[in-house]
Amino acid sequence: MALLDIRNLSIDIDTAQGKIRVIDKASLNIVDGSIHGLIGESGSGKTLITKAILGLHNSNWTVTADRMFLGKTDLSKLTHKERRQILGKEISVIFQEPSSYLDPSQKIRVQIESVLPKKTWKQRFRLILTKIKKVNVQSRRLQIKELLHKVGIQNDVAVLNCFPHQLSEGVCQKVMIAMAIANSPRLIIADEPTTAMEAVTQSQIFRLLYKLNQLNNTTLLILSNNFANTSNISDYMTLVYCGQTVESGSYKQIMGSAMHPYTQSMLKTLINNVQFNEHKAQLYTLPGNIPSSNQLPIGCRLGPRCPRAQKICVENPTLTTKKGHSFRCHYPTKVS
Amino acid sequence: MRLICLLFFITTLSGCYQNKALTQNTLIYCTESLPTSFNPQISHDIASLDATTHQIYSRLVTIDPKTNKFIPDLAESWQRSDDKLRYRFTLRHNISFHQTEFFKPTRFLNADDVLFSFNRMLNVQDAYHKVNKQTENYFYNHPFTDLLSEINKIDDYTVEFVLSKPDVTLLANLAAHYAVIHSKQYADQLIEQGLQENIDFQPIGTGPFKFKSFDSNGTIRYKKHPLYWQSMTNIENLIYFTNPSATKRYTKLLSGECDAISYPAASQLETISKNKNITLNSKSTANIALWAFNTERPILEHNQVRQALSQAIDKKTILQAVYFRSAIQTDTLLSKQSWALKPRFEEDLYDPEKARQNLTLLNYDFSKTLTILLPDSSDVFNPNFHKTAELIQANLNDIGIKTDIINLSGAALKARLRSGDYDTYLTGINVHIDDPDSIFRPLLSCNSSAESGNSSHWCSPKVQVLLDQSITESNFAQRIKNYYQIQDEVYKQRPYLPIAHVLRLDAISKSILNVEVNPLTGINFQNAIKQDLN
Amino acid sequence: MLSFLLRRLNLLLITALILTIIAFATDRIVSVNSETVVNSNGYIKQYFAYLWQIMNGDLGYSSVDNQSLLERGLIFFASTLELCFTALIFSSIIAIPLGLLAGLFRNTRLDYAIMTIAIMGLALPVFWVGVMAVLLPSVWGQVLPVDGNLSLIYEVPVVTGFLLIDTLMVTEQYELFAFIDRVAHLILPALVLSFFLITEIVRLTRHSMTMVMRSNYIQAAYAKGFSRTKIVFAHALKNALPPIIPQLRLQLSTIISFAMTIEIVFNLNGIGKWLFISLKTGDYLVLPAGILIISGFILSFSIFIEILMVVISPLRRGSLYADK
Amino acid sequence: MLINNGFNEDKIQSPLGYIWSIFKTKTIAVVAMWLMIVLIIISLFAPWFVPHSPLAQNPDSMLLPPYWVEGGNTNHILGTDDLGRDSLSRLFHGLQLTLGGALIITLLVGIIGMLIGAAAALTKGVKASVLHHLLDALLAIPTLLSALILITIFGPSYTNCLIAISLSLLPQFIRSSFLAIEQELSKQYIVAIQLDGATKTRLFRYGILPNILEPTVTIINRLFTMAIIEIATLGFLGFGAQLPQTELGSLIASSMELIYLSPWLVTFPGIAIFAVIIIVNVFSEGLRHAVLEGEE
Repeated sequence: MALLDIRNLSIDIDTAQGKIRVIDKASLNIVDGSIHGLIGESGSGKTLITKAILGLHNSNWTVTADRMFLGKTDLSKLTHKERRQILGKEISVIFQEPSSYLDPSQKIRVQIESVLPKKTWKQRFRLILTKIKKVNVQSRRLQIKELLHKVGIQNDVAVLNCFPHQLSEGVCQKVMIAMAIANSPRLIIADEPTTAMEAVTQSQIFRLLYKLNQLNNTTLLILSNNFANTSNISDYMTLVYCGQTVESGSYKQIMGSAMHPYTQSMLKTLINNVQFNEHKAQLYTLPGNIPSSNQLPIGCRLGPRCPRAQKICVENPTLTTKKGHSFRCHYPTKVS
Repeated sequence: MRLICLLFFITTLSGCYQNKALTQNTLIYCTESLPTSFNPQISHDIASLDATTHQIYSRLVTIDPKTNKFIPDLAESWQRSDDKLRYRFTLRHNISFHQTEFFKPTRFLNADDVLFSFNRMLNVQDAYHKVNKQTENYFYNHPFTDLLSEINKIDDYTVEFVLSKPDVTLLANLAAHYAVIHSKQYADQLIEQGLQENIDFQPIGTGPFKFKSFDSNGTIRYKKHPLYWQSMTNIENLIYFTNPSATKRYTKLLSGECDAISYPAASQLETISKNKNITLNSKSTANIALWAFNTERPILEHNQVRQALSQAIDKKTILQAVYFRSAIQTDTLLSKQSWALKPRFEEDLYDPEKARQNLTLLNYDFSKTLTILLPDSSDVFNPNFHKTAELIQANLNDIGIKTDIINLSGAALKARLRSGDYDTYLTGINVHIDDPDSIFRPLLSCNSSAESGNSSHWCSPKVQVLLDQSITESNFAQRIKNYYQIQDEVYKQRPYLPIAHVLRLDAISKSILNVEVNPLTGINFQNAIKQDLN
Repeated sequence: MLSFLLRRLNLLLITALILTIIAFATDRIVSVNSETVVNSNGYIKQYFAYLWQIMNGDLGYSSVDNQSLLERGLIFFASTLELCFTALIFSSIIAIPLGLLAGLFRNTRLDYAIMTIAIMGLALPVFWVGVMAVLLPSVWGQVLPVDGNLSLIYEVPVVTGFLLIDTLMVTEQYELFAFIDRVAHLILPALVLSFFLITEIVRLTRHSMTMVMRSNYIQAAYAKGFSRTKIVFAHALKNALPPIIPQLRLQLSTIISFAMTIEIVFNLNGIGKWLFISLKTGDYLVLPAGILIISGFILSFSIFIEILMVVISPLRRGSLYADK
Repeated sequence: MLINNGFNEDKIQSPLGYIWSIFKTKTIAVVAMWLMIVLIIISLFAPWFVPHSPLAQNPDSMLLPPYWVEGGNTNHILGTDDLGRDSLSRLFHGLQLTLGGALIITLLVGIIGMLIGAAAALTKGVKASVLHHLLDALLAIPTLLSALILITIFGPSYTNCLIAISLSLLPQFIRSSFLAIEQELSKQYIVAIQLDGATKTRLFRYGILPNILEPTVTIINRLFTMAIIEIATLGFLGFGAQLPQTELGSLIASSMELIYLSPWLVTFPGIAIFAVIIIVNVFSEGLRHAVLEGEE
C-alpha cells in the first residue's frame, strides 16, 4: 500500500527572468514500511520536492499536482493548522548539516522537550507537584533519556546540557533523528543525512536509519546524490534529473532492468567501480553539463546529453508503468 | 495606534508638568546676555545693569519715572549749601542689608557704607579700588573724579558730598546706576577672608531682591529680601536666564517658561503685538548703530570720500530689513532726547548717483576692495550685523565698489581692531549715562582705542580740546555750544555713519504687572506683581 | 574568562593611549592657537607630563571661568547620556516591534511601509526638526517645553549629574514635580534623537530577523509542525535580538554626535552645548577634555558590551577560548 | 502550460546587466534614480538654472511668501528672504554646496577608504594592528567632535568643513569596507584564487571587488547620507559655509530668527535636505535589493 502518493507534481518559481518550472511533473510513490531512495545530482530538485510535500514553500512558488496523498489525507488541500498537525507527528524530517538546523541559542534539552507531545493539564499539575514535593513521577527526563539511547547517544546528560555548536555533526544528526522519532511518525524524510560527514559517522547514521525502519516499521524517504551509498539500503528508488523524475522502481528493477538512459549511466558509474577497468581507461560519464536553472531544455531535460535522443525528445515523454516500475522515456531500452 | 497612544501620553503628561503652586511666586526673566559682574560700578553693559541696579541695590536718590524729578531713596532728604558746593544727605534708618549664606549683617545701613561705596571708585588708596582690575575700565571713576573733592561723614546717618566746583549734575550722578550703595561690613568680612574679588560676584545690597546663586549656564537666582523697606511684591523668586537666541526666548515666553524676555527679535515684533497675552514694552534709547570708517586707511583718508560713501548707503532699507520696527533712522550721534543735540534739518543722504559722481571726482580707486569688519554675534544696537553688512555691500556694489565682509568673534575681533587692519567696521555704542560725553568720548577721543570705541581711528585736536573743555565747563550754555561745535565737526568729517537709534524692547507676559524699564539703568522688578490669569 | 578579560583590557589600554596622544596633540595645537603656552620641553616629555595629569584626573581648567574641565565635562556628559538613554528606550519600544514585523513580513506592503518610515527618520536633519519644534508653543500653547534641561523654578543640587535621578532626590521639596518637569523637558529632544535611532534599530532588527527567519533551524521548526507564533517567540526572537546590541554599539559615536547637535538646538546643557559654547567663547581647551570624556566613555562602554554579550549569548562564548 | 518554449538562445546576461534588469523592475527606485540625476545636474549647473542671482537683493520685495500663498508672485516661486533675495535660487545654490560637497566627500572618502580598508584587510602583522588600534581610537571620537576639532584648528570655512568631514568619516568608512572585505576573504573561492597564486592586487580586483557590491552600496549610501547631514549640521552651527555662501544648513541658521515672520525660509531648505537624503536612500535601497536578488 502506498503511504505517500504523488503524481505529476510541478513547481514554478517566479524570478526576475520570468517563471521557471523547476520541478516538471514529478511522481513519487512510497510503499508503507519501506526505505525509498530519491536519488539525483545536487540541484536536481530533490529538496524542492520534499519542501512541496511538507508545504514549506515560499510565496513565489506555484505548486500543482494531480495527486498528493499521505495515506488518506490530501496534502495539497490542507489548511495551515491541519498541516501543522501532520508535520512532526506523521512526517518528520532530518536534514543535512544538522548543526545548522538546531537552534543555536537553546540547549539540546529544551529543543528535544519542545517536540515531545504536549503536556496535558494533568501532567502539568503533576510537574508542579514534583517541584514542590519531589514526587517521583515518570518524568520527561526519562523519556528524553530513552530517546537518546535509542539513537545511540550514551552520555545523554552531557549532551542535553550542550548548545548545538558544542557538538559534532554526527551527534547533532543523532539528536535530530531522536527529535524526528519522538512522536513515532509514519514517514521520516532524510534529506542527504550524511553529507559532509566522515565515513564512519556516515555508516553509523545509515545503520541507525536502517534499524529504525526494521524495528519500528517506520517508512523512510532518503534523499541522496550518492547512488552507490543509498542503493544499498533502499527497497525502492526514484531517480531525478533536473526536476524530472526519470525512473522509479524497486531495488531489483532499477539495478536489474533500468530502462532510462540516465539510470543506465548512473549504473554504469556504479558498475565501473565494482569491475576494474582497463588501465588508464576513462571513467564513464554522460557528455555535457547539467544545465543551469534558467537555461533548462524543453521536453525531456536529459535531451541534449542523451545518447538516444531524437527529434521527438523535445516533447515530454509520458509516464510508462509496468509492475510498479515506471519511467519517462521515448526510447526506453533495457541494457543487459 | 501606537502614535496616538504616545500623543495621548504626551499631552496628559505635559498638561500637568507645570506646577501652579510653584510658578505662582516665581518670575523668570529671559535675557540676551550674561552680566559681566554684579556690580554696576564696574560693569556698565545693559545685561549687568538689568541684573543688578534695581534688583540688588539702592541708591541715595532716584528719578521718578513719571515726573522725572529726583526723589529720595536711601537718603531721606538732602540740603544744598548756599555756595552750591556742599550737599548734605540724611540717611534713612533701619535699612537692612541682605542676609545670605555668605554674609549675615549685624547692623543697619549707615554713613560708613555710603562712604565705602563712593570711595571705592574715587579713592585710589582704597583697599578695593583695584579689586577685579577695574581701574582700566574707562567709566570706572570718570563721572565723579572731577566733580567731587571729598565725602565726609557727619554722623552715622548724615553724609556730606563736597564738590570741587558748583555742578548741578551731582544728583543725576547719584541717581545713575553706578552710585549704588554697598555694605562696608561685607567688604571688611571679605578682606578678612581674603576674598575681595567676591564683592562684585556675590553681591550684598539693600535692594528688593537678594542674590542667591549664579551658574555659568546662564541662570541667576534672586530671592525676595524680606526686610526691604519699601512696599513688597508677591514675587518670592526672581530668576534670570540667559539665552542668546531671540527666537528661543520668545518661544519660552510662549511656552510659559519665561515671564518676560529682553530684546525680542525685530522680526517678531509683529507677531508679538498681535499676541493678546503679551505686552510689548518699548523705550527709546541713545544706543546707536554705526558704520565706522577707518580714517587711517589711505583710501578713506579724505573726508569727501567718507561723505560720498555715506551717501551710497540706503538706510531706509536697512531699517526695514534689519530692525523692522525696533529702531529710528538717524544721521546724528545723539538721540532726539538729548539736550545737546544740535537741531538740524533731517536729510536722507541716500543718493547713489551723486555718490558715484563725487567719488569719480575725487579720483577714488574703484578697483580696490573695501573690507567690512563686523562682530559675529548680535548686539543691543544691531540685531543682525551680517545682514546690515550685506545690505551695505549691495549698496556699494551699485556704485561699483567691491567689498569683503569679515566676520570675527571674541579675541580674533579684538586683535583685528587693535591691528587696525580693516577699512570699515560695523559697530555701535551702548549709552549708560544720559550725557553727550558718554557717547562722544569713546567714539571721538584721541585717547580712546579702537577696542574701547574709536574704531574710526579719528583724532582731531580741535574736537579733543572741545571734549576736555566740556567736562569741566560749568556754564551749561557754553557746554551746549561746545557740543554743537563737535557735532558740526563730526558731520563734516564723517568718521562714522550713524545708522539708527535703537529702541529698548521687552516683551512681558500679561500676568506680570508693574515692570518698569529704564533705558539707562535697566529693568526694575521692585514693584512687579504676578497675577493668575486664569 | 580571565585571559579574555586581559586581552580586552590590553586592547582598551592601547586604544586609550592612542586617544591620549590625539588629545595631547589637540591640546598642543589649540594652545598654540590661543598663544598661552610657551614650553621649551620636548614633545615626548610634555606628553608624559600630560599623561600624568590625566591619570590624576586633571584635564585642565577652563580659560574662561577657571573651573575644572573634567568636573564640568562629566556633569554635562551625564545629561547627554540621559538624553541618549531616554531616546534609546523610546526608540527601542517603537522600533524593535516594527523591525521584527518588517523582517517577518519581508517584501510585503507592511515591510515597505515600515522601511519608508525608517528612512524618513534618517533623512530628517535633527537640527532642522529642532528648529521647527520652536514653532510648537505658538501652535500648542503651554504644552511642552522646547528648551532647556529643567524648568528654572526647581533648584536641584548636582549629586549624580543625572538629572532624572537628582530630581528624585529632591522630592521632599518639590514632590514629584521636578522629576515630571525633567521628563517633560526630555520628551521633545529624545523624540528627535529617536528618529535617527528608530531608523537604525528598525534596519538592524529587520536584517537580523530576516537572517534568522531564513536560517535552517527555523525551517526545521516549521518542519516540526510548530506554529508561526511559536517559532517567532521561541526561536526567532531569542536569536534575532542579541546581534542587534553589538551592531548598535558601533553606532554609539554617531548617536552621541546627533545628541550633541540636538543639545545645541534645544539648548540642553549637555556636552555638545558645552563644547559649542566654549568654542564660541574661545575656550579651546575643552576640546581635549571633550575627546577624553566622550571617547573614553565610548571605549569602555564598548568593552563592557562585549563582555556582556559573551556572558549572555551562548554563541559568543566561544570567543572566550579563542579568537575566531 | 510550458513556460520555457524554445531553447533559450539569449546570451547569458553579465552580472551587471542582470542586476540592471532587476533594478529596472523597481519603479520607485528608477524614479529615485532619475530624480537623483536631476539633482546632480542642478547642483553641477546651478548658476545656469536659477532665475535670479542668489545674492541679488531687492528692497522692494522682501520676505515674499511662496507664490501659492496670498501675497506671493510667480516671479519668486518660493518667495524671497529678508533682503529680497530669491529663495528658489538660494535653494539651488544651497544644493550645489550641500549635495556637491557630499558628492566630493563620498568620492574622496570612498576611494581612499576602500584602498586603506583593502590594504588593512590584505596585510597582516604590525602594519595591520597599528591601523586597527588607530581606527579603534578614531572611531571612538564622534564625527561632530572630530569635525569641530579640525575646524578649530583650520578655522571655519566651507572647504575646511569638507576636509574635516572627510577626515572624520574616513575611519568609519575604512572600518566598514575592511569588515566587508574581511568577510569576503574568509570565503572558499578566495582561497581558490589564492591557491592559484594570484597577487594581492589581482585578488582584490577579481576576487573581492565584484563580490562586495552589496555591502559597498550600503556603506557608500551611508557615507553619502552622513556627509550631507554633517555638512548641513556644521553649516547650521556656523562652523561650515560662511554667510554669503548659501549652504542649506547655514540658510536655515540665518533664517531662524525669521521663523515667526516667514517660516518658509526655514522650511524649504530642511525639506530640500530631507528630499535629497530620501531620494538617495530609495535609489540605493533599490540598487541593493537588485544586487541581492541578482546574487541569489
